[in-house]
Amino acid sequence: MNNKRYAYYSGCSLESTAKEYNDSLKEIFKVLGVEIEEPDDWSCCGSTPAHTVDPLLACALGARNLSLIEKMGLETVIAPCPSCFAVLKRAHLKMKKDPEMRERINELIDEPYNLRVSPKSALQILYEDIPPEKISEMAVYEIPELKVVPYYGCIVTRPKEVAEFDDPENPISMDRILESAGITVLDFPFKTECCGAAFGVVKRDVVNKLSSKVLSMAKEVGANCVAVCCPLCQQNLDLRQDQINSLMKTDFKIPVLYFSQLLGLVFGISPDKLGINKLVVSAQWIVDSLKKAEKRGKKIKEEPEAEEEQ
Amino acid sequence: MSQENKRELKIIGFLCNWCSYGGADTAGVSRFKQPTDLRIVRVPCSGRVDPLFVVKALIGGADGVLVSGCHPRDCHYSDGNFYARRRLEMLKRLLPFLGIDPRRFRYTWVSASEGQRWQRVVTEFTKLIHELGPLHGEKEKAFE
Amino acid sequence: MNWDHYMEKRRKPLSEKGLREKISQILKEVDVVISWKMGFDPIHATPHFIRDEKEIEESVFNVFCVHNLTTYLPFMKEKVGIVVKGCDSRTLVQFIQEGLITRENLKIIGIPCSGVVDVKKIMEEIGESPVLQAEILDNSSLKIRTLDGEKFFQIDSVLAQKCKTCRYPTPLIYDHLIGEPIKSQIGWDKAYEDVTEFDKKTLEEKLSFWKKEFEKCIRCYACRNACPLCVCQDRCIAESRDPHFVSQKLELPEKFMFHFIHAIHLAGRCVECGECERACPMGIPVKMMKKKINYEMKQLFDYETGINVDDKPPMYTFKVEEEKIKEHEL
Amino acid sequence: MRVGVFICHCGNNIAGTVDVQKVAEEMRKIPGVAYATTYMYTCSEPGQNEIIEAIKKYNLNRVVVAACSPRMHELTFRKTIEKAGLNRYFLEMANIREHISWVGDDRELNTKKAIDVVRMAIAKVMNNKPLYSSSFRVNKRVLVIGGGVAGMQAALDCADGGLEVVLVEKTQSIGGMMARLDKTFPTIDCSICILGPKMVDVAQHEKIKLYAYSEIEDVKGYIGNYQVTIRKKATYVDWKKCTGCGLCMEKCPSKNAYDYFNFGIAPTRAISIPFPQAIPKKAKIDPNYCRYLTKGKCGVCAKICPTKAIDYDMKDELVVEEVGAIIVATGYSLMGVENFPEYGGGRYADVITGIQYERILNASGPTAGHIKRPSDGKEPETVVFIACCGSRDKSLGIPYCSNFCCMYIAKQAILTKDHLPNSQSYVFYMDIRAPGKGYDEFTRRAQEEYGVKYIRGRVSKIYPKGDKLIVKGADTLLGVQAEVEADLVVLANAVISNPDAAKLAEKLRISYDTFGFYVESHPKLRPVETNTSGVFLAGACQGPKDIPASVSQGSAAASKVLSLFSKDMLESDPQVSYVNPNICVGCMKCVKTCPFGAIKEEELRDGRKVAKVIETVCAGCGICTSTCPCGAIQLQHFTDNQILAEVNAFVSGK
Repeated sequence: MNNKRYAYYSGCSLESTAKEYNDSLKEIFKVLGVEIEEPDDWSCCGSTPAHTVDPLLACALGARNLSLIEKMGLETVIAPCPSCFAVLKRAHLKMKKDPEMRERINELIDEPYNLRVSPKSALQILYEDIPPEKISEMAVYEIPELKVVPYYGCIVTRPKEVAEFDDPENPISMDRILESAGITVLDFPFKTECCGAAFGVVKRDVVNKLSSKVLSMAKEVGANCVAVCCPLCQQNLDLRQDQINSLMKTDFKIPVLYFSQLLGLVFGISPDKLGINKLVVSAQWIVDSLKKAEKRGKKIKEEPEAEEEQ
Repeated sequence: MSQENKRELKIIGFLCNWCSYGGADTAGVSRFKQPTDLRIVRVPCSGRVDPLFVVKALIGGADGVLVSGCHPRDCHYSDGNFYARRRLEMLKRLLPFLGIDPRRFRYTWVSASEGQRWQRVVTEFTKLIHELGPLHGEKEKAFE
Repeated sequence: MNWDHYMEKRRKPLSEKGLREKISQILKEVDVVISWKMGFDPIHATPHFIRDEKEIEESVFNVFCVHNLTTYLPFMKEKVGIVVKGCDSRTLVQFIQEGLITRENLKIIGIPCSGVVDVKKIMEEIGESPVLQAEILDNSSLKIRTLDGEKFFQIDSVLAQKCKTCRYPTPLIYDHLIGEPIKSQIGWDKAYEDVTEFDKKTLEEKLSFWKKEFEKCIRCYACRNACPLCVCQDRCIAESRDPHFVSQKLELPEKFMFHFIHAIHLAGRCVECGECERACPMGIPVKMMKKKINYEMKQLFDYETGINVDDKPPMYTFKVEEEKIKEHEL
Repeated sequence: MRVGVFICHCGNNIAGTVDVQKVAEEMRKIPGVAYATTYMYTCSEPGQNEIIEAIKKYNLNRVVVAACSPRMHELTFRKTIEKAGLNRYFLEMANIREHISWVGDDRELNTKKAIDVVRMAIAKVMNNKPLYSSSFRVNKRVLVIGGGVAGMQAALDCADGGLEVVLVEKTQSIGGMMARLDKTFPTIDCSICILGPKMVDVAQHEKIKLYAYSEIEDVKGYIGNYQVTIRKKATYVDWKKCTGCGLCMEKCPSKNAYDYFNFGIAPTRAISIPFPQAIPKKAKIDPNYCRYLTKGKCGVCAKICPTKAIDYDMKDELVVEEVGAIIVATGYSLMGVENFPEYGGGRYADVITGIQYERILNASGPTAGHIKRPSDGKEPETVVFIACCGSRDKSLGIPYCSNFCCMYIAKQAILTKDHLPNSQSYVFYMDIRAPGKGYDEFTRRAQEEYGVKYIRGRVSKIYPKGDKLIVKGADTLLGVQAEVEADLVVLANAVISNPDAAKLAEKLRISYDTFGFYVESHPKLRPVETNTSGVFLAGACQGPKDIPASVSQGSAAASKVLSLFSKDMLESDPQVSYVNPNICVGCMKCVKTCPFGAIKEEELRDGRKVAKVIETVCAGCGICTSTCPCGAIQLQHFTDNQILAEVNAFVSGK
């Protein structure tokens, strides 16, 4: 795991609405010694629209980016946005399973893709490649009041055949990661319930209904914070929380943070660097209640030393 | 179907009575269509198939030979296909040394319930033999 | 190719005296001792069955002792003493593996061998004229006197083919060893170079090669009769009507069939003693097919014939999981 | 040689795509063929008579029937020609239906193929020799594997028929799944009340020898003469001394042993008797939980046992039983809940399986028949049943229907109402499968009289909310989402084969399907036979089955054995290997390779050693024949010459 470099495909969301996801991930990667490299000239993954209009196009868009990464000589690409991840992985699998498809796609893109890259979500990297001890070692702060429910959203672990990671119905990777950072995680039945996703644009009320369910369940189980790993989920739960409140006659005030932001905080990274201030529902109280963890009162290192093999 | 590709090649198959012959029956009962080149010889067990039968067929005028038995561990006589596997593998590796394309001889396993697999085996093997073309010329045979 | 061991051997010639002493010693324990003696002329040795003390004097060992004497052993009822070269001893091991002989009834005199000559090669040189005397000079060359005068040969130049790639010059199994053991420097791949080289040819080339060779075959069955591992002897399916695998026609298909029969019946059994080739009057490389199978036996089952008495011939056993055999998909 | 060829139209099955007349013409041209004809249905009585008359009229001495698969009708036609005075092995069949007319559309090519195939059959039949079966003694004892209701039925029927029965049961007590049930559908009569007496009969029947807590180690031999090695697993209690008083069970300090009988719905003691009606009613120690066997100290049971039956050093014991036939009735297993993460995958205490609920309903179960939910012992008001958990679900690799869930769900829903009049049950189902006698009426009663709410649709998720479980699903009839707040959820988890089913099958040399269920010899006409003569099937080991079906199969298997044993001698199949001593050179390679040890070395008077086949042991695989270098040992009816004749007839034919 030492000196293993990953390609990093941020995708459009992380350049815009989910900038804080991008920033916070890069920050914690620094701390955990995960070396990343972004491909030049990467293009849109096609996201939802592409595969709804033309499967070939959707596959080609994914394949194009994969072939770029292949050229970089890296075998793993981190795609933090579940949608990007799904598209890349799908393209990879489709071409792997169907030689004809591979030929047709490779004709479409300028550089052929030879299936040498495996796309993974940010969760998967932290769960499989980083030893939990490493994470807890780096977590030098703690937030005793914090009670988090992990919200995975619909596609980071599904469908099983594509994700090939964690349990599709009851994922636990984010739980474990946060726990190893000393954060209190509550069992959450709605880990993979639908938040309404892109319907926010066309059918606001649907999203509000669905998202409110997620939030109320979070409240139900006694959480005061939701951890997410998907820009769209974050947007629906955070940005639309007021909408929801007004429409559903509720009064949620639950901060919705990317799991990477939470990790960043307990790692002792400054809130600004983690883009905490970009959240719509303020997470100030979390920042305020940060305090040095007694048991491991180490100083935060600028450069993490080589960590032991897992 | 044009007269041209109606031209059949001589393919002979040795099938064990308990699994593969049953599999071929199952394929029939389920009406799984297959090319017509293959002629089936019924034997009790793939272990009964003497490698020399295969040689005899190839030298005597067959263009392809197929042997099919029960899947390993599932032999009606418990060990027959284990012996078959060794002997037929030996033969498959000897054939090219004598200048006979080893692809003309195939051994495989098909169970009595695998009608579909049987259809696949016959179709693909026949296709392959047609790609390889006749082993024996119209007039003179390969070994004359 | 490494010839060291032949050189080394030449420095200390084998004492036939020692051999004869051993023979007379074991003759007390067995009914008959099989050895070699000079044949109808000095360059031909012939099997020598010794039942009486005074026959011992005739027994010899030299570069003309080409025969694999073990051929006589299977189904011999009496207690036998036998003299074997390294290559011959592999036959004994194979016999024991297959339960064709019982070790107890056997006394083995082993002779580390530095190779025998290919008498045919010499005959080609000297032609028809009768041989009066053959002499080995400083263990490296041969002086042969015929009616038409003398001819000299370097032994290496007339060495039998199999000896050039001999991996077991010293017998693998024996009760008494005459002389110093000899080591072979020849690796397994080296010994099978001829097979791998030939296999590189195209299918067409190979087929036409065998067509050409088998064309010569007159189905005299000399190769089969000389083969120590051929258990069927006169009940060969190449000659029988029941089962009727092959007709008596002297056409190519029948010839192919016969050689397939011989090779396949020897699968994982042939010890490459080369008697078949030596016996073939038409000079057909009949050993090749069997060597090829042996090559595959090594690849598939890491099995080498006639080496270890506890091995099981691969065609008469199996593993539930065969590591090296994978299902052939189309 | 006068061969008669009879080509069957099989209605249109063959004649539809094969020009049978042309085939007949071609055959007439073959030297040695004295007569060739076609017939509409050769297997029909007139069809068979046709053959018999032709044999007489044209004094034929060989017969080829070109029709369906020999696996179908070979025996039929063998008997036919026997009636006409020919040896039954002078028959060959050419399979021109399954292998030709049904798999090819091209009439011309089919006909060509048929001509070849019949020619091959003729070539073979000309090499056929008359064979005569010899007979051998039958050991009239039967082994029954599995003490569930099917096995017990089989054992009792055989024993009542006068046969000695060896009954081997894997667990501590016979009774199987049925012993765990509370009531049975559709009559709601108490399961153990009807099973108990049967169990006692088994225990008391002087002809039945019961091995409880034992397993099959190895099976040797053949029909009529099997040697079966049975492993008697160590119970650490000497059953000769144990009276089943149960004192040890009360006193045992290790209170958290897994209760296999109750499917872990509640813990049991390390030493236990599974249930009050257990047969044999003997205690057994679970070595994984026994303090003495794990930690080396305790020994309470040993101290208090009045008969000093405890033996901590007990070891497994192997015994050999000789039998003539075997009935396999090993039953089924159930899919684990970990396969349903969307339903909690075992995380929610109040999501249980159908069989666990049976135990809760059962008066002798851990709750003494009071419906209390596991988590807090509360009586549930709303109970949700989910059908097809795993069954008919390709994603879990189970395309088949588990057969009896629909019925037991209805039963359990009715019982729930009986126990708790104020409760309300819901059933999520895909289809209701109630084809049995009185079954559909029963499911209707559940709905109409007991007000069970049936919702057609799958459940997508179960999640806890407070002390309730929210069951989220679809109602496909109303086309709406359905949500039920449940106190208890019962999953009808799929019926699967036993984990060790394949291993046993390999020991018995019977075949099993991809799901591990044993394969019968013919799906319709030979439902309890296997392809291995002498081995029969009963109950759910062949596929999911309810009690009536299992019982009838048990009886069916028993009747098969009884009719098999009605003869003192069995006819051995003459299709066995034969050694020609004049050819055999005595290399004994055949002896080495025979899987059945059916070949022995024999010394002739001239002192020559040759191989000899023990006919009754030889199974007729022919491995020896392909091993023998000189063709001295020939598998009768599949000799080298017969097979070579077929090969030549095809390859050399233009």
